[in-house]
Amino acid sequence: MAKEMIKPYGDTLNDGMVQLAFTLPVAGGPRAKKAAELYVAKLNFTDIAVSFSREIADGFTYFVVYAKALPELDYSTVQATEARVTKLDFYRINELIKTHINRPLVVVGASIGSDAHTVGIDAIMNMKGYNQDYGLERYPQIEAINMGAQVGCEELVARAVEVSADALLVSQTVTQKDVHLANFTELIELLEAEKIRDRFLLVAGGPRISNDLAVELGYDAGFGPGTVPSQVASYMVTTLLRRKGVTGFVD
Amino acid sequence: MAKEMIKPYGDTLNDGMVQLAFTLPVAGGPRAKKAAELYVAKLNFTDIAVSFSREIADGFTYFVVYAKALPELDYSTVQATEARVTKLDFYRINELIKTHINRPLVVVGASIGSDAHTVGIDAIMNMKGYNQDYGLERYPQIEAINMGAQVGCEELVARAVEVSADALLVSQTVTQKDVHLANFTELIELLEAEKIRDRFLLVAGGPRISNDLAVELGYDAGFGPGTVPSQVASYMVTTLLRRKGVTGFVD
Amino acid sequence: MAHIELDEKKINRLKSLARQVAEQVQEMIADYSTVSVERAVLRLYGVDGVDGDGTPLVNRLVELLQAKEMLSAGISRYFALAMLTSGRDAQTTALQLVNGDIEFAEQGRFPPEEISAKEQDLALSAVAALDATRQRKAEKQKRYPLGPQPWKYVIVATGNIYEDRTQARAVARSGADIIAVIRSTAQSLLDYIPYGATTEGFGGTFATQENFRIMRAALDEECAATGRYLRLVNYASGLCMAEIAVCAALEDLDMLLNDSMYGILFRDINIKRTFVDQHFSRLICGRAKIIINTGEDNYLTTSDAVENAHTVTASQLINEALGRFSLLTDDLLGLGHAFEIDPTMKNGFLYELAHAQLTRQLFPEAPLKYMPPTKYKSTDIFFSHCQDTMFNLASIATNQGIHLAGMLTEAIHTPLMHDRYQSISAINYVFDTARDLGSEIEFKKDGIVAGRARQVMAETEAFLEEVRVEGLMQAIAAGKFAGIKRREEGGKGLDGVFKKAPNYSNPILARLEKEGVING
Amino acid sequence: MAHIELDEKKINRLKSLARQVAEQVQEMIADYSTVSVERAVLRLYGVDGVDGDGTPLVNRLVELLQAKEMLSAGISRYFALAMLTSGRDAQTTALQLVNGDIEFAEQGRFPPEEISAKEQDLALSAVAALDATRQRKAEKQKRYPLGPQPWKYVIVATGNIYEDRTQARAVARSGADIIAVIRSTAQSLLDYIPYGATTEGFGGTFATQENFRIMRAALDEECAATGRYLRLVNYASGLCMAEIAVCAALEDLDMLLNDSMYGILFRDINIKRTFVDQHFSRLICGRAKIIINTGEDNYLTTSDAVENAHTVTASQLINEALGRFSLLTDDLLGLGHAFEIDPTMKNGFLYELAHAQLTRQLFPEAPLKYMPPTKYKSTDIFFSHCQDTMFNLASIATNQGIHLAGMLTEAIHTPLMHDRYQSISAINYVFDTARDLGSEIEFKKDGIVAGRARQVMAETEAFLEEVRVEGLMQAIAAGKFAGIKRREEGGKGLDGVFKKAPNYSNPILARLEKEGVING
Ligand code: B12
Ligand code: B12
Ligand SMILES: Cc1ncc(COP(=O)(O)O)c(C=O)c1O
Ligand SMILES: Cc1ncc(COP(=O)(O)O)c(C=O)c1O
Repeated sequence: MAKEMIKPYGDTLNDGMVQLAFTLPVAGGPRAKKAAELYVAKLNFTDIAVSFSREIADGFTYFVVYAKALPELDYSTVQATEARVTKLDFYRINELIKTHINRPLVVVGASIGSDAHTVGIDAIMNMKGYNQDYGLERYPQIEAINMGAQVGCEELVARAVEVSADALLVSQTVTQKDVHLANFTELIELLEAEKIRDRFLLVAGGPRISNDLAVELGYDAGFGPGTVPSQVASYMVTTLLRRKGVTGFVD
Repeated sequence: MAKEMIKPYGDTLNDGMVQLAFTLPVAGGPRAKKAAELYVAKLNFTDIAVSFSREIADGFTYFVVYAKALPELDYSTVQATEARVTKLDFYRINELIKTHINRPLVVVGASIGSDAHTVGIDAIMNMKGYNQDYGLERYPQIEAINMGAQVGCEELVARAVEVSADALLVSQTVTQKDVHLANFTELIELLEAEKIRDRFLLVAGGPRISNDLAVELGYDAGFGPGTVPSQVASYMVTTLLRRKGVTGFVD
Repeated sequence: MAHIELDEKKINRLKSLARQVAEQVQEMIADYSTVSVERAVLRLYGVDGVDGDGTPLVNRLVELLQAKEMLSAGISRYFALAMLTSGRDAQTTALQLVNGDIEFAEQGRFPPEEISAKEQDLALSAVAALDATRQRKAEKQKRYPLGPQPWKYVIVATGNIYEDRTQARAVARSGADIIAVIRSTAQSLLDYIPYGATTEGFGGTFATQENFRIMRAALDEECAATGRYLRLVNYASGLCMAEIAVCAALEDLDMLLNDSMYGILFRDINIKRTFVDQHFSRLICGRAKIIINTGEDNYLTTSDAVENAHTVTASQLINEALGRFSLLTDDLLGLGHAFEIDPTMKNGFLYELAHAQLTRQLFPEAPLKYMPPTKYKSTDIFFSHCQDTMFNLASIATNQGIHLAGMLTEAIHTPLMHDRYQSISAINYVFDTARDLGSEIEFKKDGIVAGRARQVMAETEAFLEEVRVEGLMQAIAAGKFAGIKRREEGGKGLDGVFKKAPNYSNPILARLEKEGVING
Repeated sequence: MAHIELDEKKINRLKSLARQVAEQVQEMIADYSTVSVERAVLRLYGVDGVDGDGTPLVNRLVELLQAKEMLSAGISRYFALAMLTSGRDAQTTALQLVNGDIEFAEQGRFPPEEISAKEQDLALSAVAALDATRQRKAEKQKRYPLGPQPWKYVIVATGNIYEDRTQARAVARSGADIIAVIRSTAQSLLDYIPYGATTEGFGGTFATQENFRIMRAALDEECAATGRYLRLVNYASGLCMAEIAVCAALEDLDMLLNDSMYGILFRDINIKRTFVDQHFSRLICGRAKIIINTGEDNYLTTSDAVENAHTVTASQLINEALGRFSLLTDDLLGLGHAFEIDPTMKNGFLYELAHAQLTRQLFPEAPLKYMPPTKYKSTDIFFSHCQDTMFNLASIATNQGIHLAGMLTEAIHTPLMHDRYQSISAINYVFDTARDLGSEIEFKKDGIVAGRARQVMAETEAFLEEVRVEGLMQAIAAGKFAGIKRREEGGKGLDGVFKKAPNYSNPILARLEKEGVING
């Protein structure tokens, strides 16, 4: 494949222009500014302009810097996955479930661990939905069980087994100290320990979730900011149908 | 000297937290985000979070990123000069000139080249001054000649010779394509060609000027944003007195 | 001050409806006490510290009494007797009780009058401690004057009290008036107060008496350095509401998050538990002059800020009415509201002005707590900074009291040191450049702003009417607040609630209620 | 709309003073022409292109005539005769003249009536060209409607017309209404218009007819893509004011920087030269429906925005009065002002509102051009973004016409692509969220805002009174504007000014003046 070298763009192709802002644990003054310049040089920049500096606390100085980044990136080598979603609408989704699965899909959702944020999972599951897109509870062919927030992994798995869920929807909002990774992993390990990982479609979501990250953690798919319910429903139904070997359902 | 390793500070010492923002010449989407992440990795960062991305023009995507910088800088090795200024006040400066030089100091100022910005040089020279600090024109012991902006180097030098100036104050505001460096250098070269560089105290100033930069370019001193006239006057008088061998004038 | 023409009669009607709602609650409160109230009494009597497992002695003592099924009379009398028995101070007595050296008993070798007298002694010095903190703070505020309202309120949330201290000092220098140490997540669900200095919090730092002390000491130094009084805030809401109020009072805190319904709705804490704890905690706040901050902003993180504006107003009125029963004066009522309308809504800012101005006019003397945009904050920090700028303007234009600093990184992470710096710079700019905007403008009589304010009032009236008819607890059970349903007999901490026996004794409560509002 | 109570009589007095000042100037204008006016005539007659040295043919022709000391009669008649002589079109005739194949002559073999008829023919099609651009633009605006005011005006300034085009397309997509291509520094001092597409500008891109064409073509595509009409702006002020107006008209530009005094004060261009060029250029703008943008903002980059607010108002009034003499209607008067008060000034925002609202009320029908903060912009881009947010609010609250987008990097560099994105996002947010704020608020009768507006009016009156007594040119010579002194016989371009001979002929000027305002 042809190389496709890129650099940041300010007002001229490949000028490399980047804005940075950070604090160094040093008192303000010319030496601090110099330190900022030298530090940014270590980050592979040239033409470093320390536009603004201010001592914002005893012994801490804040900087706004513009500089030109040196590295190039070969964009032709960059790959990123997105959950394979053939976007279907509300009616088509219900119809597909009805025709090909013959019973409502059972979906259990929760925000796990100590995470108390429900707005994200609610956006996907509640009747009302998100951004003018109905939530899963509104789908006649989906039985949506929203367990809310601060749900322990055992609790979630127990419920999933109890209702013979087709899919688990797991939300994580708090990411401080990477707690979301720990929580996601805990759930996978629990499912694997109980040898029931493969029973469910596992879907992760939250403001810092990408499909790549979710797949890396062992989930089937991941959805980030701005996701609407029909995307998730489309993903679930098309994936389950594909697994059943049903094809040709997309016009 | 003991090493003093520093890194940027977000909320924990040495966490390395830096904010970046830039545009890449690629269309928006997960691949663009991935590219931003990979690019920032090339800049020596880890824990890269692409907080925001948006395609802001066909084929151009803008990113706001938080990431942790890896390099450390040994602050004990960082040096920066500042124009050696013993800060004196209006009265003391006039008195020193009167007692030790016995005639008014002659100072010629200008914004050189095609630069039309006068506010900076005016702030230093005009009566009114800057930030509640009188301008050089107000000093009874200073004869301040402000030639304004868009002054050619020849013109400035001719005037300086004509009035036997003690000091030249040169301002540069426009820095696009490094035109300020070219202009500053042109002046120095002209003075050297005419072998009169040493006749004058050469002072540079402007929003992107630091003392280090000025000295590097062959000037005696440089002053940046926020400079007030008395700083410049203090610098001139103390330097000239030192050169004359007068000492002990500072209490 | 900016002004909207509102019907005084309608305002009075709202206040009277809220009073009636609160009255019903207050009747219930009179009949109950909780483990947390009893532990608070012990703390005020001088019991502190933890056992080998880190369980606070006050918890151990209450459990001992509970085990003996003697708690319904309150712990005061038994503890006074135990002190007489041990002949030692409260702390030593507590240790002896926990170690089994002595035991709680119905009757010892001391006559009832002597026990009562001991109780009164203890209560007297407990209340004296509350008076002392009030006076110390007044002193400090004389030396280091308070800035003008809106006061700039900034959070620190590193999880480590020592890092918090560094951050607090930084932001004090850039001009903040109030520092809030955000609590480690879900501390409100702990049925005890952790002990000592802590360095491992989660999204925040544990509220402990020692952490309070460390931070207050640092801020006292900053007062001296900056010449301005710096207020310190923490969180009371939760299972330990009353006890945290005690710790806060003892350590000279200035404000506490203390809402009558937050715990019920957002933490599923039992209704009775919350109301009973709340009353005692507020009596303490009132006496120690701790401003309470209520949590109406929380409604808008889950519900729509336009659709549900009236629930915010209703909750403010109920918080005020209940506050009155707990002897809180207007200057201590940091009633909450928030700037949470979708930024893409046409004329959203006019609606924000209407809501903020309505709150201002309904509670003209209260130091209103105004929360910045959070839910619709962009991860584009520059855009987010604009949102905060408009919030800052709404705040100064409508003359709010306690201004929570919006953070440009709200949608990304807990604030970094320079995020706070940016926030304070922006606030200072807007507050100065538009300082008297509020007193310059009038809203058109039949404009969008005035119309919206009147509409919210009308919706609030209808809503409170319903709540009054059903009763507050039934209304909560029916999900009328924030769409969350909580049953009277459900929720956490119910097992810590008990009906007072006829011989129930809590001389601190009695004294605070009887003495009424004390100033000076 | 927001409103300040102002005395109608005082407003009328200001307008009448300004008219008197302008009258004196206009009398002088009638007696003179300039090389630039003559070159503009040639351009409208159809002469374009440059010689081997890059000198425009129009400059060569005027110089030829000047060398023969025949210019005082105007070039029109001589050129018409030359065309009759060559029997070819204007461009070929021009080339023949430059190559010496034919010569300018007093009298050829054609009778005076035939020459006059030729002149009238040429003038007729010149004016038809101006009518055609007006109609083309009207057509486009019917297909692609204009957005509501304030219109978002964004600059591009890379120096390279092709990069500018990329940047312009980007910002058109994010919602800008107007794109201005900033001119290479000090182009106003060039006594000719550079030719062709250019890629090496300095702080901006050269104004050339080809550059205009390239950019207009790109924006036409964006109109189709976005369904909104996108206006294109460039700069007329300077030694080629009239000629640039011609090029702009021919290429369907929508706005031109065109101030009656900018060149005099800020570029030291001769006073007469400026006024004479300005009149002809504005006649062209009026006929081609090009909105002019005046440059009052420039006063405040060197003088204090509070102290010198009245010089801004006075200049607006003069620009308006002179504009009237050049047949500019209200809808073409983009009178300038700026948000340049020191951000640390207490209640500075109230003063800004007063200035903006005063301007609004003095010129209720004009599409006022409102400039963002620049001088006090911080290099802290976050703080700078707040300043712009407040500017955006002042603009929507006082209903400005042409809103120049403030850039968060103003104090650092010419805008990068994402700086513009941020700027437009912030404007869109504020304009939407506070869309009807202006019609919601009234300023208190005796408040700071109203008082300030009245004070500026009073200062303006006193100032204009002085100017009227001395005469505008003497006032300028005395340094009354921006503290800059310019003598009537000083400044650049004086040698290009000449007194019209009795037989002076400029049928375009005559026709435009005679036909008056033409719409449709
Ligand atoms: C509302 C809110 C709260 C509310 C939550 C109310 C509730 N019932 O949810 C309250 C006030 C209770 C709260 C509390 C706390 N919060 Co909070 N909160 C927020 C806030 C303002 C908005 C979050 C939100 O609702 N977004 C809107 C939804 C729709 O977006 P979303 O979650 O991204 O969801 C979308 C997608 O991600 C996706 N999605 C999400 N989940 C899922 C799941 C699946 C399966 C799928 C397919 C998709 C999907 O689809 C959704 C729709 O598109 C954010 C700041 C912000 N603006 O982001 C802070 C924020 C998330 N909170 C934060 C913190 C620290 C806390 C506390 C820990 C603070 C404290 N010490 O008390 C507490 C405790 C919470 C806890 N234990 O978890 C931090 C997290 C920092 C970090 N990165 O770790 C933030 C970023 C604020 C900050 N800057 O400090 N919070
Ligand atoms: C005012 C202004 C103008 C005015 C100038 C009026 C005048 N008579 O000076 C006008 C409108 C004419 C103008 C024109 C242009 N400007 Co201009 N202008 C500015 C503006 C808004 C403020 C500059 C200012 O006055 N600062 C205030 C003074 C007090 O600060 P200062 O200069 O830093 O001076 C202090 C110190 O640096 C120091 N100092 C300065 N000089 C000296 C000298 C000595 C000896 C010493 C000791 C100290 C010293 O002391 C001073 C006091 O503390 C800046 C943006 C900004 N906010 O900075 C753009 C800016 C400087 N301009 C810019 C540009 C591009 C232009 C133009 C080229 C645009 C165009 N294409 O037409 C033109 C042409 C100018 C030219 N040929 O040079 C750019 C420069 C970009 C760059 N980095 O290269 C800026 C940054 C705007 C932008 N973001 O695009 N401009
Ligand atoms: C009134 C009130 N109390 C307490 C809290 C938070 O406490 P916790 O997270 O421990 O429940 C909040 C949250 O914002 C609040 O508004
Ligand atoms: C009215 C007017 N014309 C022209 C210009 C700039 O043109 P130049 O830099 O070529 O003088 C400006 C600058 O802002 C202006 O305000």
